[in-house]
Amino acid sequence: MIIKLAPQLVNLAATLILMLSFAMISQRRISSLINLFTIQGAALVAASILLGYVTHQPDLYISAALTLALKVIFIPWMLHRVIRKLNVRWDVETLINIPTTMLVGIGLVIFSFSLAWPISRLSHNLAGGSLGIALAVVLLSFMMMITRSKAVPQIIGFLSIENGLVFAAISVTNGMPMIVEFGVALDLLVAVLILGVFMFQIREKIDSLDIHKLEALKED
Amino acid sequence: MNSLIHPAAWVHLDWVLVVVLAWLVIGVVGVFALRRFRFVATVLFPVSALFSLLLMALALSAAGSAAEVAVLPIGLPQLPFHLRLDSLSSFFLLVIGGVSAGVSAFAAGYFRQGEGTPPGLICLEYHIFLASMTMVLVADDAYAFMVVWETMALSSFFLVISNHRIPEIRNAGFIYMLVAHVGALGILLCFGVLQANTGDYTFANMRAQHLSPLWASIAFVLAVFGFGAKAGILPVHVWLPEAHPAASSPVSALMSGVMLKIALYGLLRVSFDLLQTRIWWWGALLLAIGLATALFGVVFSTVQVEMKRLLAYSSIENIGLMCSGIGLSLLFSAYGMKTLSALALTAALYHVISHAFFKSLLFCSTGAVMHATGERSLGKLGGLMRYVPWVAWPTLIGVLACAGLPPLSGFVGEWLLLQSFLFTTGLPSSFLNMLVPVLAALFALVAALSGYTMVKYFGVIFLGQPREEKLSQAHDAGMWERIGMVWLAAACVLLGLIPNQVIGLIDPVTQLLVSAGLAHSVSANGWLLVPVSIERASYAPAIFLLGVLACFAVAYMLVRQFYHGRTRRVPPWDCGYPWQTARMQDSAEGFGQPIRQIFEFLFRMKRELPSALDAQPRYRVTVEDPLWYWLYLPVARLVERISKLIGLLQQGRIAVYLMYSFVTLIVVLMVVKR
Amino acid sequence: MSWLGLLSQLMAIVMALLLAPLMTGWVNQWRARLQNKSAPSLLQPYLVLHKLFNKESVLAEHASPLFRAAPYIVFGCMLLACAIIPTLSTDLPLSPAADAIALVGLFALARVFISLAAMDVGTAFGTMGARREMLVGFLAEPALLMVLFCASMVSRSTSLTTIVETLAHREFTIYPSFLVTGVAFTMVSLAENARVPVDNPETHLELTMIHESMILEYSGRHLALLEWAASLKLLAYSCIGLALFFPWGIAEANAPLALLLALPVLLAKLAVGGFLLALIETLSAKMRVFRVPEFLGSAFLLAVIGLLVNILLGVS
Amino acid sequence: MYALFFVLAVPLLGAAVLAFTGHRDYARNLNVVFSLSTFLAACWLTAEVISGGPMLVWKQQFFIDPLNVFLVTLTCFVGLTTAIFSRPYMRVEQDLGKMTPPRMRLYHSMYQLFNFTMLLGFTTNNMGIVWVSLEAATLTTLLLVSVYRTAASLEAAWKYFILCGVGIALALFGTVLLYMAAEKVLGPESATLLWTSLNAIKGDLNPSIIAIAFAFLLVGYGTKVGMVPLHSWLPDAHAEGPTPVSAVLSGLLLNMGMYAVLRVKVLTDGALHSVMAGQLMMGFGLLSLVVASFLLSRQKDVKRMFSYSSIEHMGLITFAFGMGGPVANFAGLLHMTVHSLIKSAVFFTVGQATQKAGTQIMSEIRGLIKINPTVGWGLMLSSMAILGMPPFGVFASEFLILTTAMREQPWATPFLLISLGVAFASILIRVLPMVYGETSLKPLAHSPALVPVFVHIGLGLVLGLYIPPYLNGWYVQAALMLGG
Repeated sequence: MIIKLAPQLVNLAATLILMLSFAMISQRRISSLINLFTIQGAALVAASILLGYVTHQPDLYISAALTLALKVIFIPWMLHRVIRKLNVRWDVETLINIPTTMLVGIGLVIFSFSLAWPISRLSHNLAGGSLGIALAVVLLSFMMMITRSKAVPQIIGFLSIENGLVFAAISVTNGMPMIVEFGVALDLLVAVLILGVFMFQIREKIDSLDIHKLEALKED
Repeated sequence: MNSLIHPAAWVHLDWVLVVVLAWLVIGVVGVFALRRFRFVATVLFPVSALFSLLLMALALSAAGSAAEVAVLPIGLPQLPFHLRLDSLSSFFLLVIGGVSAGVSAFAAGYFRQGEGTPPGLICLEYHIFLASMTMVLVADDAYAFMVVWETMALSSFFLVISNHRIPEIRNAGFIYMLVAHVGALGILLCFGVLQANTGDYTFANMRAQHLSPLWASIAFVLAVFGFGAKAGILPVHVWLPEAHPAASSPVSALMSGVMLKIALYGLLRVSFDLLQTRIWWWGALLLAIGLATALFGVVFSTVQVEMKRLLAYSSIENIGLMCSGIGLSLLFSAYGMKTLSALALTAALYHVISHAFFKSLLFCSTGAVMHATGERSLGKLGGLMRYVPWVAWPTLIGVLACAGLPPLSGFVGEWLLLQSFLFTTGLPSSFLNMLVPVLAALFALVAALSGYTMVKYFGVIFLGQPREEKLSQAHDAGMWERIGMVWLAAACVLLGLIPNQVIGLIDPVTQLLVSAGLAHSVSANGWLLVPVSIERASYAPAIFLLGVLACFAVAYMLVRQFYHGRTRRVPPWDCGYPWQTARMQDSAEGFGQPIRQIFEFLFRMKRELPSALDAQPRYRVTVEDPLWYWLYLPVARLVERISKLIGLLQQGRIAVYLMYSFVTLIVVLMVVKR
Repeated sequence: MSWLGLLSQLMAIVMALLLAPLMTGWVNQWRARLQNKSAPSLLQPYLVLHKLFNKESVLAEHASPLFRAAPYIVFGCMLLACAIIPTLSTDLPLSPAADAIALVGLFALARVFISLAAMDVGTAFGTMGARREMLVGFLAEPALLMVLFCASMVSRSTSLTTIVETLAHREFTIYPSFLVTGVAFTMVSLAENARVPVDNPETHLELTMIHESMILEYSGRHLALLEWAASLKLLAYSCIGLALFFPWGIAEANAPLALLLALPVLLAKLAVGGFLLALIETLSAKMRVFRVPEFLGSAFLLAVIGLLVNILLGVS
Repeated sequence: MYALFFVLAVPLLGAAVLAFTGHRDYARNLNVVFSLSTFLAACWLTAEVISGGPMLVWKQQFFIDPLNVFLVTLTCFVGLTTAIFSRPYMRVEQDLGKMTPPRMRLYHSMYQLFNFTMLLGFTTNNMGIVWVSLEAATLTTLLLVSVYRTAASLEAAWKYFILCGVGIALALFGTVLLYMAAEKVLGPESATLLWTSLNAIKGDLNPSIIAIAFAFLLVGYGTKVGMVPLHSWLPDAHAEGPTPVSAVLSGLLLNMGMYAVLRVKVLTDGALHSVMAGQLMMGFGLLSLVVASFLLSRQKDVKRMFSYSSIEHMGLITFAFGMGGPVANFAGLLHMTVHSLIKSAVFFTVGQATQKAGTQIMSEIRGLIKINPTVGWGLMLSSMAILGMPPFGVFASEFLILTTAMREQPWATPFLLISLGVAFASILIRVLPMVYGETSLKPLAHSPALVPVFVHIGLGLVLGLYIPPYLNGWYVQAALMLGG
């Protein structure tokens, strides 16, 4: 009966992910931002396990495991550590105020659905509508990167773009080829490590993680 | 090229390539003898002069013979260098050979050890310059043409800035290079039009294309812009008065004497040879531009106070005259009047070759004067005739030729051009018919004014009393300098005296371009130059000269016969003012003053008038080219402003950068969605 | 070329040489008469020339060979000019050597040389005169050229002889354009021959003189040659004028009788011309040098207008 | 086949080895040795391809075709010359105290790893791996750019990562869509993302998916190419890193982005049967050309200026490929080759100059020709070459591009004319006083290691006058494959 419920469940996960990214946009506190990101990752894991079970694809289990290890356990732990060390807890001044961002976000969701509609109609696998959601997640996180003025939220935004991608991958195409999955995961890991190091160094050079301090190089 | 093995079977083209190769070799040798100045000066340059003579001989023997083609195994894979030697090329080869022979000989005596580029390197650049100019003439596809064309620009650029310590010289080089490059882009686009989407860049293919009038006109305008930028027609002439004073004299002699003509060659090649259609307004346009340029150039050259600037502006004037000749010829041939078109073209080409010689002669003379005195400003020269006769007398010939006086070379071209102006009344368009007298009048005015300029040039430098004490120590030109200048002067006289033979050389060119020529009519009556018919017009420089000389001689002898030849030397009359000094002679500024007054509207003048109370009253007037302020500086400011605006896009805020990417993504998505 | 041609050519030259000073004398005499002065004798110029030739010529110490050669060259140019202008006959062997344009070139050549010679000594006056002379020249030459062009458009030729033949021996037609160009030509020739109102051959006032200031340094035979050349120039200009505007009476090829008749006709015409010149000089006042460009510029424009009229009214 | 193995294995090994020994003195030579052997392996590979034609090996995971074989060789070559150049350069940097031993270790091993990622990206057949290697290349260069650990370099690195990271992420989304489209045709098997199989069935790919995929891929990889307005990271990153890094960034990494875009364009054209992709690329190209050339005129920092010139040239290349057609594609490929040769040469000389002058501000660099004629002439000639003066190869490609554009896209020619003119003026007027002009610095004692510069300039010269037949053959075939 889970087979029967599967589409609904996947769509449920999808909606959850979308909702979470909206939540991220509205969230000011960095630590809870990280928690939201963790939950998003968890939802992603759930969705992929579900799809793997339904479509009998062991690959999806592996990718689920990768996601779990990376996005649910390692990265949140590291980010928490980072903000504890650098004690940046709040990200108050956003470029655009939150409500406006939400409105724009809704516009983006509509845009991405309209974009994905023709495709999802002709997609025959069970998670048809989820491409639009994935696209929406990507764009929303992108916007979050734009609006946030501290380094950590920017990275979280970047990572949740990654989430959107992975969700698209598993839901629309039942997982990329394994090798690609591994490559992506590896890159992500390295990237996060490097960025972690960077944040410490930027902090020590410019003694702030406020990225608006990073405006020395420009056309004058 | 197929018969490289046995030189017996070589055609002219192969020998031309040999000359080019020899020049390159000489240049490379010069690099190896980088600082051994004596060797470079007294061995390499004379040798290259010999090769120039060889080139000249080749051009003479190739004149009128059938076109020769060759393909070099270099270039783009689909497009190796195509070479072609037809009568048009060989005529201009004649110019290169003849002039460069004299200039190289002069250069052998000219270059000195000094600051800036070492002589060996100058030797390399100089010979690459010569070689590339030669290659331009034989190039037969767009790629080869552009490559050698830009090589010519590049080498001459390095020659111009060879004394690169001085910022002004660097700026001059910069302006020159910029104009040259933009012009080259224009030529590039012109070829892009001509190849008509066939992807085949050989000139043969371009000749075969038949373009729509619109495309043809675009090509023509691009060609006028591109080649005009090199030739120095209005309004892209600004580099010329900057670059010529900056360069060393032999270089400016080559640039002014030869390189400008190469640009005209390109114009002729495109508008008469590659373009099949001809439209009347092309000719009118070129005619108008040409005369405007000529007037502008001559008026400015009369008010210059610096030798080389004066000559540079006079070059602009002459280029204008040639352009008007070409334009007239286009006009005629657009209306299918072959003979008249040939007449105008002959006039233009005649002026090309004569200007090449006398202008390079004059530039060499400035070089010699600068060596003798170390002065380049007219205001500090004077009375040199007594100290440097070997410079003065050839210069006098050059000056008379440049002033367009009979029986020297400059007059023939102008005479022919005036003739073709006279016959313009046959044009079907009444408007043009009305226009022509005005243009002819303008032309006559220009010719007369150039006389004014030349009198100023020669009079102020060589005549009168030395304006500085040190001038009396001026030393005369060395042997090589003398050889070079005498050669060029002789050419001026010869070109003036045997017009028929020269026209015989030009005839194949006009036959090729407008399929008509003057040879048959001039060859009919020996010493008389008769363009059309003896009733219409005739001119015999030789008899003319004989007449003047005969009167001279007879008068001289009769005076000696009936009277006496006694003379007494006394100090000149001091006009009742015994304290006058050499500085009180009329200055160069003073000589140009009437023209400054008459053509005031053309100039941008700054006057400093002394007040009655000044302790040391000082009068200064500077004349500037208004086009800087009307055209160039505004453009520069515009670029400045635009780039400021664009700079605002990039203020270092990463969020904004991300926004760019975001918006771009959205926009692209919208584009692909529909 | 026939013997007759050779003869007429010789006659033209000799006539010019002999007649030129007489013409000058004639003009001076009439001018004196018109100004109620006691006139010098007609032969005065000859005497002056003779005197000058006898004097030794005094040269500035640093005068270059150019300075000494210039008078001969100028003289030669003027003589050649007189030789190619159809004065008595249109059958001149020399005339094909130089057409109207070359004639202008010839005058220019002389002008350039005398200016250079004037600059040679390097006194303030010489250069000033040279500058003014060139100023006059660069406006007068084109004007003269335009006048000649107007005639050559009528006759479809720039060769002087052909022009005269067509003008003289075609059936009589009135060319309105000639009215305009005639005026222009008169103005030009006044300027070219250093006459009032442009210049004054008598004056030695520094500020006004042009021609005189150029030959200031000359003396003796050189001065004589220059004076003679000046009067030759006057004759040449008058002959051009007569040939263009009153060409009747000039003999054609192989017409000996006409040739004999031509001389008196020419003399008569010259006499009238000279008188008119004197009259003009008397009636007009010398103008400032700065005005000269305007004067000549208007002459230039008149000539161009003449050309336009020619085209407008359609040349037959 | 073995050749390919070596091409990939050697730099990887080098990275591993240098990760431990990179701080030693002999490490600089070791670096050269590894690059040299990579280059030799590449030559071997090239020889195999010349003899055997295109190869498809290891379960089709890797393949060499005319489009990438010359890029592989070029990458190895520039990698080698850059290593040679960096040998003395980095020593001086170490003496100046800008580099510490650990940084040297990082630098060397990352340099080799960067080469590896480049080569992997060029040789792989899997669009997914192309993405992975591009991301990896970004990360390695990230470390290289920030190696000085100055505030400016960190800022540059941060922007570099954020912008490129996002761009790359978008590209991944595009890849996912591509996969989805392919899966509908091929079914879910591992061969689905292989370019060869995609290329085989590109006609049947679903247009609407491919269109969106192309949008993402273009924006994503376009960020790496440095198309305006996605270029903002490029000048910072190029200006702040060590000069050898700037050389490889401008010379190689941009090429790789362009390569990815080209692969995608082929599929898109095949699927859409429209010129949409081409028009988009033309638009981006022209925009980059104009904006970059106008920004050129405002630069004070020499490396920044030349990185803008890289943007300008990439714009020209993009425009050429956008125009399509055999001639324009040929020109684009040629331009890619010559640009990376000449531009790296420019950076070499600039590196010497800045190191000697101790600053990157152009107004403070003067009279190089007096300090050392080799440096002076190197800068003069390489600038002339990059400005498209013949007989250097850049001119050849610009010639083809402009002449084609004049008839294919006449509307674009005014922009081309203006921006090329502005770029010419801006660079020349700054290079002249740097090369000539008066200087207070005393002449350079040791002769600088500028052999690479003149090798590069010489090659650029050769390519302007003579293109070897097999290289030409590759260009022609690749141009045909790119269609248009």
